[in-house]
Formats: sequence, structure tokens, C-alpha cells
Amino acid sequence: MMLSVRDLAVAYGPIRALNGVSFDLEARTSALLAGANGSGKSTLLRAISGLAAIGGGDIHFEGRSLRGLAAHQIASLGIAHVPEGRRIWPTLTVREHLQLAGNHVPTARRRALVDDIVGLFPRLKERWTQDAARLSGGEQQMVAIGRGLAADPKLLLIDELSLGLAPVVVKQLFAALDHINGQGVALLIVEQALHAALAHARYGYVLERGTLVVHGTPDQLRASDAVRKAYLSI
Amino acid sequence: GGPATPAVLNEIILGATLPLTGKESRAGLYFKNGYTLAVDEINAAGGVMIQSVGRKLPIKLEIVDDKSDSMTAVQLAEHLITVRGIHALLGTYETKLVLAQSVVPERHKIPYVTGGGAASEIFKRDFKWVFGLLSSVEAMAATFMDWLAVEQDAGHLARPARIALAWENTAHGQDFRAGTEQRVAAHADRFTLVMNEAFELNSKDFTPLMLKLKAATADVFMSDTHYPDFVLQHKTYLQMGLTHPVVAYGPRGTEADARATLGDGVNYLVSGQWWTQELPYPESRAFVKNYTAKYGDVSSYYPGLAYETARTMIAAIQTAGTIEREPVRQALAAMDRDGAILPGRRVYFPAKTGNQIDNPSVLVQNMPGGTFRIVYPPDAATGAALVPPPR
Amino acid sequence: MLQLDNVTKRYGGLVAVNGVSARIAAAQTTAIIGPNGAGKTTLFGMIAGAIPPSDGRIIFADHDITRWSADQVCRAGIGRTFQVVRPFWAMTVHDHLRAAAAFGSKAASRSESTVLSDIVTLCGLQDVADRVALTLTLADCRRLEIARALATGARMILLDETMAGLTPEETEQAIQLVKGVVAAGRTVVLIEHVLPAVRGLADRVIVLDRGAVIADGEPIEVLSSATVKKAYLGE
Amino acid sequence: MTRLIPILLLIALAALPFAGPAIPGGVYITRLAVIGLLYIASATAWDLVGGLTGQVSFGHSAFFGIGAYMTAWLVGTGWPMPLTLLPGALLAAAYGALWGWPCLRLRGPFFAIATIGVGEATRLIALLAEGVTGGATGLTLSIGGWEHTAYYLALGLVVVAFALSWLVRRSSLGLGLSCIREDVEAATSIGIKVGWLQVQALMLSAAVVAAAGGIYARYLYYVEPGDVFSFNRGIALILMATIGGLNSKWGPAIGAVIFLGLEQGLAAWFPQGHLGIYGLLLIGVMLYEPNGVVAFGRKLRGVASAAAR
Amino acid sequence: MTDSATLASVVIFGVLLGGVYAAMAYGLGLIYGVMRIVNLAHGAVLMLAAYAAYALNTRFGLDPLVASIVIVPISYGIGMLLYSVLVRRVVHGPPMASLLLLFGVGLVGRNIAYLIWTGDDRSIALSYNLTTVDLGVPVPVTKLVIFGFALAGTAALYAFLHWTHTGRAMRAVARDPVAAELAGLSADRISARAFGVGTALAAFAGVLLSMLYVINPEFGSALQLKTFCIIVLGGMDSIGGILAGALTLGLAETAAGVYGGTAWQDLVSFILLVGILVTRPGGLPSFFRR
Ligand SMILES: Nc1ncnc2c1ncn2[C@@H]1O[C@H](COP(=O)(O)OP(=O)(O)OP(=O)(O)O)[C@@H](O)[C@H]1O
Ligand SMILES: Nc1ncnc2c1ncn2[C@@H]1O[C@H](COP(=O)(O)OP(=O)(O)OP(=O)(O)O)[C@@H](O)[C@H]1O
Ligand SMILES: [Mg+2]
Ligand SMILES: [Mg+2]
Repeated sequence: MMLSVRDLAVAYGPIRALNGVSFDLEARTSALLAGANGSGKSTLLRAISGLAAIGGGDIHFEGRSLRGLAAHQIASLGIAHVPEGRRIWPTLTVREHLQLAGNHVPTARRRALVDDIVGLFPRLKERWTQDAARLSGGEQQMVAIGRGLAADPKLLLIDELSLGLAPVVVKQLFAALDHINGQGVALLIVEQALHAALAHARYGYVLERGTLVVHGTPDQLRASDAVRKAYLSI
Repeated sequence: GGPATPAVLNEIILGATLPLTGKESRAGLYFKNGYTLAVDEINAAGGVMIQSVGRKLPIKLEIVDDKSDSMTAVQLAEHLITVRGIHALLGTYETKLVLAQSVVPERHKIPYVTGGGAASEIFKRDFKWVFGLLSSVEAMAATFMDWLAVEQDAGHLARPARIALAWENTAHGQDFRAGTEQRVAAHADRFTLVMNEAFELNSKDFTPLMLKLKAATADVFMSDTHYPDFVLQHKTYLQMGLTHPVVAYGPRGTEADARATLGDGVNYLVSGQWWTQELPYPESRAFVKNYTAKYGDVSSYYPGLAYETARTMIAAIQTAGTIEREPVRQALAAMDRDGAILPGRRVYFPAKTGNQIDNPSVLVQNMPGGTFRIVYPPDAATGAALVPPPR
Repeated sequence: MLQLDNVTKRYGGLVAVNGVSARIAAAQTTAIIGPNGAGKTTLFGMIAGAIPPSDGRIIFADHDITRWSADQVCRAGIGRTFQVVRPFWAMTVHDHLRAAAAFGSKAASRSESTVLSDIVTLCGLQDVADRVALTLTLADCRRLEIARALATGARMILLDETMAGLTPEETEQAIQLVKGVVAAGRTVVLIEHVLPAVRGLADRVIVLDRGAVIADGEPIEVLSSATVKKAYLGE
Repeated sequence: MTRLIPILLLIALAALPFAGPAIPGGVYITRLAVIGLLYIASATAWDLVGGLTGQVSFGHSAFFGIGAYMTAWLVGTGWPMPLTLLPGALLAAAYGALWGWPCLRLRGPFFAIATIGVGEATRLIALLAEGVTGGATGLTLSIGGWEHTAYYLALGLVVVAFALSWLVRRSSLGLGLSCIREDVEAATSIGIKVGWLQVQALMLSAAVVAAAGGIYARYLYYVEPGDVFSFNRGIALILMATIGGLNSKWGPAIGAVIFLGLEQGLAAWFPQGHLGIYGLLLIGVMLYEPNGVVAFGRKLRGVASAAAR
Repeated sequence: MTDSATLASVVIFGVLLGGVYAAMAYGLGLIYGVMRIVNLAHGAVLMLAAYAAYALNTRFGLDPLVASIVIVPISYGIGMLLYSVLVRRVVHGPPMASLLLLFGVGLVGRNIAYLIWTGDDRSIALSYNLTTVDLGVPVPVTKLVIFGFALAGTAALYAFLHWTHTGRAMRAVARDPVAAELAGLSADRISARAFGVGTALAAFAGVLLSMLYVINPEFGSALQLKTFCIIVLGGMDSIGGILAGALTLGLAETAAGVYGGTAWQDLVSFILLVGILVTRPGGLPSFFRR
């Protein structure tokens, strides 16, 4: 198992965001995480990447406990997290975002990655030396994802993948993620547009009020009543 | 008000707030040393005779830091009087602090002697409890001008002399300018003012001032400054290669540090002093010896003034033979004391100036090798002034 | 109700919005769609008075509001939401609405308290009315922004991607919410990438690409046009 | 019960000048209290801009100085002292509007530094305008009058400042200012006239601080630009409000009392080390409770009520 | 006083003064740029470093420039330490907290200076104190040295912040430490380094200033105010902006002193500051942007 989450509990002060969540991710897999607003999806990703303190239970990545590690230490283990709300660096250029994230990657590999990213989001090349603050919302989302990819991760966590992206870009993005996944990067993606997402995932999880309520292969999820009602109604 | 006087009087408490930190901390330090030395000396001599107790009592000095801030100087004076139970108050340093603080002794009717506030403004208010040991800055400026006239008459200086005046924008500087302007107006045949510039205290660049000075082609450059501004001004002056027959920075110029920094550049500067270590009086010489042994540098007027301020208050208590306030005040008002270390050797507080001493100040000229000459007034002079300085 | 004449915004060499002209009638729901960076948000910003146009005119209810400041525009009757939510983080939901009602459109009635509670109900914020924005979920923040815009008494509201990041169920609720807003007689202009919402709500769709209008008309018609399919939907 | 505390406090303060001579140190405390009350009123008024609106102003020294000078001038021409506070307050409010209008468009450090510029420029102008202000020497006021005039005026000003702060906070003005503090762009989007609202807050706050300056002039009988327009006065207000707790009803007042106590107490008893001790205390407070004493109080109350349960 | 020779001196001395100001401001600018912290201890650092240069000069006869080889690295360490022990704990709190904390640090620094060196004024005796170079007007070599540092400082800092990984990381941490952590950058360590570099720059400036000015414990406070003005004029964010802000102030003050009154220098610079901010809310860089 690449990632194994056991009885994970996370709280923000008195608010319990996650309550005993357990699941495993294999290497090279591609998993989807869904759930209503406030169900704890982002918190789960934050706990994995070290942004939220693990309250109870534990998370292991490649056999190593992530408890007590700082976010940057976890990042250097090979987990990249594209956070909710983009969190780009407003005064850095598009190029600098990719440079910073890919600093530890060997030069040849880094070049290839940057080429991939630019191929995926040609728009970024057009805005290459523009401060990120002055990009449109969708362009910023591209930078955020590009930054995650540039780190050459083993596991890529993306929160709200399609948020603010035009349908054409979302389509390309799913195709690109398939490609990346094909190269061996494991994916854990939070996405609300389940229809499209399920077509690209190998496994799916649904969170409700901080606990995993449904999980299974895309077919199993599509068959689940709860999922159909809440996520596939349109 | 005031706290109940203790049944048995064991010591006489003198209080003072001083600018130990902040803008005036240099002066504050020297004042503290001067006060302390005077008190130590009297205590070494057994203290002050107090009739009601029937024996000599030692003096205790309570000094607090007013941070060069008027309000704190006022508040802490109140504190000293009402909480710490001092018997008399010695003044803080710098005119505006004294202006603010002097209201407190007047309100509480407690004797107050200041050697740190020179503005006549302080004494124009008909206060009964406030006594000043610094003659006015206007008078000091006037002394300068009188000396210039002497040099003119000796043919050393052009007549009329072109005077370039710079003054720091403080109460001190304002008075210096006023004194100079009065003399210039009174003697148009002798003096013309070709530059009259104010500058901010603690400026970080005097190049513009010196450019102006250069353009003014003056015979005399007079500037009234604090120490840091003096060093920076004169450094800039020297760097620009300026020379004038007479260069004076008010009370500045004798400082040992200045010579260390500016080297021979300080030769022949003339300074006006309320007190200087050059004064030939035995009391002054003894003071210089004791002070230097204990604290080192005594090259500015601050320690001398502080020392004499404390001595004056102690003398008044001695004369009164009591720490009762009114008798001490009367002793001050009636004082005409000899053996002081100030120019003229006398301490007295004329009623017509509102209890501010009006003794002369002396002018000192720096000589090569770090020696000094008192050049004015003639009766105190230790040598002739070199005007213009030898090349 | 709203008339755009040749509205243009340049940033240095970049033309973010390029000569957009359109008329938007009262009580109609208009969707603006287009690829990322097409200039949709910039156009909203110009209408709302937050970004000064480089060129062109904007006329709202017979007033030329081209050079008006954002607060003037709001008081004239245009409310807006932000693409990246911008609630007053330390204030309660209720205070948001009170403030909006106090400072918003002159036309807003003075018996707000009843109206405000209607808005709270309409937007489904009853349960969180006394919580500060900091503790709300994204969906709640979106609803809060809509409620805040409504509470200003705006006759026209501009919604910038209010459906982004919502689950389909929540999207459906949001669609119902906007329908309620329209039913209450307000004119809605919305930017969306979530097509079900566009289909479910819009009477008319305007497509922007690289700052210019490339299509304008009925949703079904526009969304099936070849240019839009290619530039936006990627089909 | 807690509602009674302010009233009892007010009564106690009103009685202090008469009780003063009877308690040990009472005379000194009464004198010190004048400054304390002026600090409380000024800090509370400053908080309308610095806390409620979130615009940290270093420039309030300008208002203080204007008030002080107005009183000095008018008393010099024979006005009864209490009446001089009103023109001082009005002039300061007008001055606030004059520079507030352009400057309040700035935010964060830009606004803060612009206010440093305004405050210092005002001080320097006062210093240079010798004919009007007496220049560096300043002006002296004739001494006399009832000894507790300044005290009761200061006490009255504290009541005014609290009332003003309370009224503003529960009016739509206060609501609008909060919106501005949180997000200017969002605030304009709901129709808030950001400039005008902030100017109103600055004017109100300026008026109170100017009145404090006027009372101070009467207290010291001496005004001088370096003192009444001092940059340190601006800093002091910020320290008070922050130590106590920004944007709170009692915070600035509590901070003012602590500030005065430390400022005077440390300087009186530790002539060598007061700066350092004060610095260490500040560091301690900010490490332990960056939101000020009021936040600490809230926590304590939380603990207490938890224990009670 | 309106001839071209005077104008030439105004320009030369104005630019030199601008160099002094720029040198003073880099440390403050860097720390603000990276951490959004207004370092109210900046003045104390300038002052203590100047005293350190004084002490090394009087004890061992070291030239201040030589002394800086010792002082600058130590200051870097002190800066890192200060960050790790104190600033780190408030940097993400309310903005006023870091402001006051550092104000407290500044007070402690001043008190230390009073205890060690008393409130007396000190100055360093340098053999080349009065040496000048003739550029049409006599120009002090000390100011030329400082000006050289100001120019080199701009270039070096720009290159550091834009072309090195650490520099970019500092800028990233400045704007979003969380995102920086996610990109594998230790926000804490990078901030500590930035604080160290900022402190070291300030210390170096303090050493340079000791060659020009009389030192006392209050020496930093007045300079600090001016450095704030400079970095704000410079737009708070750009290194080139600092130089531009410093030169603007230097020229304006010198011109005000020469063509107006010497006492107007500060007044003019404050009025200019307010004027520029009011018309250009982003400071000087916004003249070059649209
Ligand atoms: N910083 C925080 N402080 C307090 N509560 C929080 C914080 N962040 C999240 N929460 C709460 O924790 C719960 C889970 O939040 P989380 O962000 O993980 O949900 P989510 O599933 O990602 O929702 P969304 O779809 O809105 O992003 C919610 O109830 C939320 O209100
Ligand atoms: N302040 C600015 N300076 C320079 N360019 C800008 C600025 N603001 C926006 N832009 C550019 O203008 C273009 C239009 O931006 P806008 O935000 O309007 O796009 P949008 O249509 O809303 O896109 P999205 O769907 O991604 O939100 C983008 O390419 C963006 O990079
Ligand atoms: Mg989320
Ligand atoms: Mg947009």
C-alpha cells in the first residue's frame, strides 16, 4: 500500500471535521473523493499533506507515519497537494511557480515536466512572465495544478479539480491526468462533477459528515442509491 | 498635600528628573554625574547642619529618568514630591523641559534650582520658587557679538563684519538667534547678517547648509548646535574646504571627542561657555580634578552647571538651617554666594530677571594640541584670540 | 435595462475585453460563458464600477454609469458576487445583510427586517444566520454573497461562478435559489462554467472569447453552434 | 451586576479629587489620573479608526496638538478654558477631513506611513510657524484657576468618548466601518461610500483627541510643538489600543491604564532599565496574547465558566 | 543660488544622500517584502551595529569596513535567532502583534546600548574622514563608498530574489507560506533566513552610517522613520523601488535645503511622501506600471 489511512480523526477546535476515516490507496491508482460541502474532503487532503494536524488515528505513506511531520517534509516525500482556493503566489510569475515547485527535480526531468504542463495548458505559455495575481480565475487554477505536477510527485492530491475551469479545459485536464496516472503517479482527486470524473477514476470514496459512507469501483458507485440521488441527479 | 513628614528626620532628600534617555541623554548623563559629585562631597564632609534636629544630616539624591519628555518631567516631579517625599527639587536639563516642569515646584511650593533651562521665558512668569543658574542664551549670543566688536576694533575682523548665522530649531536656538539679531540691529555699522538659517535638531545632512554658507561669503560663521549636529556640520564644513576668520558653534567645540573625530579641524573654533574647565578659580580646578578622577571627560559645560546647581541648593539649606521650604526659598532669593565655579564666581538670583542669574559667560578658543584659551571677557582671559586663525 | 456599447478594457498590451456591445432586458436571465481568461469577470467588474473601462459606455436604467464608482453603481441598483468569495470574514451573516440593506440601493424599502428574513430564508441561511463568515462552508459563503447582493435591494444582480465547486445536489438547490430571485422580479446576469446551470436558468447566453462576443442567443441554439462547441466545450 | 461596575467606577473617579488628600499617594494619583483619563479618551477615540475601521493611524498627534494649541491661544485671548475645547475639536475634525479624504483611500502600511508623513509634517510646520505657535519655545498659559478643572474635564471627555464609541458601534456607521475593515472592495459592492464613512470616523476620533489635547494644555500650562505634536504620541495611542485589545469596548481604555502605569512606574523606579523592562513586557504580552488583554480576559472568563460548570 | 553650478551640487549631493538612505532601507524592505512585517527593531539594529563598529574601532583599531566582516555574519545569526525564538510565534497572528513585539525588541536594544555605552555621543575617528574626491565639487569618500554599496545592494538583492532558488522561495513564502510548504519549502526556515539577511543588511548599513554620523542610543529612531517612508515610496515590494524612493527623498531634501530653508528638508520630504502616496497609492513603481 502506498497510502494507508487508519481511523483518522481531525478537529478544528470543537468542530469535528473527520471521524474515524480508514482507507488505502495503492501505488499508481487513481481515486476520486466526493461528498457534500463541509463533509470533510478538503480536511482529508489537508491531513494527508500535513496542513491539518492529525487528531486521532494515523496516516502512513510508503510505510512511514506522517504524524508530526511538517507539510514541507511530507511534500518532499513525494506528495503534492493542489489546495482548495488555488493559493497561488500573487507576485510570482507563472514560470517562477513551476521553477520553485520543481527545484528538487533533476534538470532533464524538470524540462520534460514543464513541457508537459505547457502542453496541457498552452494558455500558461502566453502568460509565462505575468504576475499570477493578474491571471483570470481559471488561469490561476491552471497554475496551481501545474505547480503540483512540476514537483514530480508520487501521489498527487487535487482539491476541486474543475473549479472555475471551462468545460474544454476540464476535458483536456482529465485526459492529461490519465496520462500522468499512466506514467505512475497516483491520484486522489476531489471533484463534484462525478459523471465525468468516474469515467477516469479506478476507485471512488464518498464522505458524509466526516465519515466514509460509500466506496467502490466506478460501477459500484454508479449503482449506489445514495450516490445516484446526491451526485448524479442531473 | 504631600506625604506626612516622618517623625524623625534622618536625611535630606534632593530629587531630580533628568533626561537619562532620549534626545538629551548626553546632557542628562553629565548632569547626573555633577549632581552626584556635589552630594557625595557634602556627605563626605559630614552632611548639612539642620537646627531642628541638632546635628548634621546626610543628603540622599533621588534621580529618575524623564526620557527627555515634558509630560514625564512634570509627572515624575509630582511623583518625587508627593510620593518620594523629597525636600527640594533640582532641575532637569533643556529649556522646554524646564519650562514645563517649573510649574510643579511653584504649585507645590518647593524650592527649585535649575542649571539646565536658560530661556528667559521660564523666569518671566513671576514664579517665587524657581531659581535659574544659567544666564540667558540671548546674553550668551550678545557676549559673542561684543567680542566680535573687540576684534574689529583690534583690526582683526572686517567692519562691518558679514555674519552667517545658523541655529537649531529649538528654544535654545531661537534665543541664540534673538540675541544675535538684537545686536546686529543695534550695531548696523558693525554687523550685517548675510545668512540666517534654522535647521532641525539631529539632521542627517548639512550639505545644503554648507552650500549656502559658501555662497554667503561671510566673515563670521556662528551656529548654535547640539553635539551631534556640531560634529556633522563641522565635518561637512571641512570636507567642503570652507574657511572663515571666525567659526563658532555656540557652546560646542571644546569636546575631547570632537577633536578625536575631526582632528586639527577643531583648532581655533570659538565657543561660548556657561562654565569651562579652563576657569582659573581654585574651586573650579578642584572640581575638574575630582570629576575627571571619577567620571572622566569634563570638556562641556554640563557637569559644571550641574555641580553648582546642587551646591547652590545645599548652600541654601545650610543657610536656612532647616528643610522647611519657605526659609530655604528665602535663602535662595537672598543668596549672594562667593566661591562658585561659574564665571564671575558669584551665585545670586536678581529679582528683576525673575530669579535668573545674569553672570557673564566666557568665550573659549581651541588651540592646536588640544589646549584652550579663554579669550573673553578680558578680565577672565587667559590669552589673546587668534583672529583670523594662522594658516 | 442594461446597455453596453463597445465596452473595452486594456491592460498594457493585453485587451481583456474587446468592444463588447449588448442590451440586457429587465427580468431576463442572461448567462455569460466563455473560455478561461475570456474577459467575463473583467466585464462584470466594469459593469459594477470596480474596474474603469478603457473605452465604451455602460448605461443602466437610463443613467450613464460608465465612470461611476462601485458604490454608486450599487446604489443605482446593481448587486454582485465575487468569483473568489469575499465575505466580511469576521462578521455574522445577519450583519452582512444589515449592512447591505443600510447602504445599498436607494430603492430598497425601509422596512428591511421583514425583507431581510425573507432573503435569509430564500437563500437557505436560517441555520447559520448568527455565525461569522469564517466558519461557513464554501457553499454557504456563495449563498451568503447572493443574499448580500439581494439585500442591497438591487434590481439587477451579477453572479460570478456561484455554482463552482458545488455538488450536483447543491447545484440544483442553487439553481432553485436563482430561480427564486428571478421570480422576485430581479434581473440576473451570471457567469458559469457549470453548463447544467446555464441550461436550467438562462433565457439567453452570451459567449465571450478573447474579450469579444462570439455568440449571443437562445441557450440551446448557442450551445450547439459549432464555434462555441469548438472554443468552449471542446467537442 | 456587571452593568453597575462602570457606574460605580465613574462615581469613584468623580470623588477622587476630594478623597485624594486622605489616601496615601492620593494627591499624586489624582494628578496622574488626569493624564490617565486623557489617554483613555484618546485611545478609545483612536480605536474608532485604528480598530473598528482597521486603519492604523500614526497621525493622531496632529489632532492632539491642534487641540492643545487652540486652547492655548483662546485662553490667551480670555476665553473661559472649557469653552476652548469645542473650537479645537472642530478645527481638528476639519483638519482630519482635509487629509483623511485623500489618505483614507490608502490601506495597510501605505495608510500608516502616510499618517506618519502627515503627523510629522504637521509637527514641522508648527515648529516653523513661529509667529503662530511660538516655534520650538512654544507658548505658556497663565497659571491659575480651580486646580481640578483639568481633572473633571478629562473625566467628562472619557464619558463622551465612550458614548461616542458606543453610538458609532451600534449605528449603521459602525456596521459600514466593519465592512470596510474586512474588505474594501466587497464593501463598495454593497453601496458603502468607503471614503466618506472613514472620514466620518476620523473626524469623530480627531475631535475627541483634540479635546484631550486642549485639556492637556491646561494641565501642563505649556504647549510646545515637539511635545504636543510628538510622533511618540501617535505611537503611544497605538500601543495602548493594541495592548488592551483592538476594536473592543474596553480594550483601549484598559490598555491606556496599563500603558500609563508602565510608562510612569518603570521610569520612576528603574531609571537604568525601564526601556528594556518595558520592551520585555511588550514582547511577553504579544507572545502570550497577541490580541491584547481583553482577549486574555475573555479566555479567563471562558476558563472560569468552564470550571463553574 | 540659481546657477547651474549650484544645480550640479544639488544633484550630486542629493544622489549621494539618496545612496545613504537606500543603504539604510534594504534590510527593512527585505523583511517587509518577505514577511509582511514592519520591523520596528530596524532602527535598533542600525544603532547597535554602529556601536559594534565603534567598539571594534576603539578596542582594536579596526576600520568599520573591516569590522563589518565580523559584524555582518553575527547579525545574520542574531536575526535568525530573533526570528526563531520570537517573531515566528507571532508572524501569522494579527499584524499588530509582530509590530509591537519588534517594537519591544527595539526598546530592549536601546536599553542595552544605554547600559553599555551610556547616553553619551560617540563617533569614530577615521583617517579618511575628511578626505574628498573632486567631482566638480568636493565629494567625501565615505559617502562614495556608501553610494557604491547602495547601487551594488540593489543589483545584488534583485538578482538574489529573482534568480536564486532561495530568493524566489522567500518571495513565495512572503505571499503564501501554506502554498510554499506544499511545494516542499520550509516556510519557517526560509523566513528565518530572510530575517537573518534583513538583519545583516541593516547591520551593514549601521556600520556604514557609523562612518558618517555621531552615534547615540537614539540614533536609529529618527533614521527608522525615514526608512519607512522610503520603502513605502518604493511600493513596499520592489528593490528597485527602494532605490528610487531613496533617491527621490535625497534629491528633494537637498533641493529643499538649498533652494528653500535648511529647516525645510524634513518637511519637504514628508509632504512629498504624502503627495506621492495620495496621487499614486502604490508608491513610485506605479509610475512605471499601468
Ligand atoms: N479552518 C477551519 N476552522 C473551523 N472549521 C473548519 C475549518 N475548515 C473546515 N472547517 C469545518 O470542517 C468541516 C469540513 O470542512 P472541509 O473543508 O473539509 O469540507 P469539504 O468537504 O472540503 O467542503 P467543500 O466542498 O465546501 O470544500 C466543515 O464543517 C467546515 O465548516
Ligand atoms: N489587472 C490585470 N492586469 C493584467 N491582465 C489582467 C488583469 N486582470 C485580468 N487580466 C487578464 O485579462 C484576461 C481576462 O480576465 P478575466 O478575469 O476577465 O477572465 P474570465 O473570463 O473571468 O476567466 P475565468 O473563467 O478563468 O475566470 C485574462 O487573460 C487575465 O490574465
Ligand atoms: Mg473543500
Ligand atoms: Mg472569471
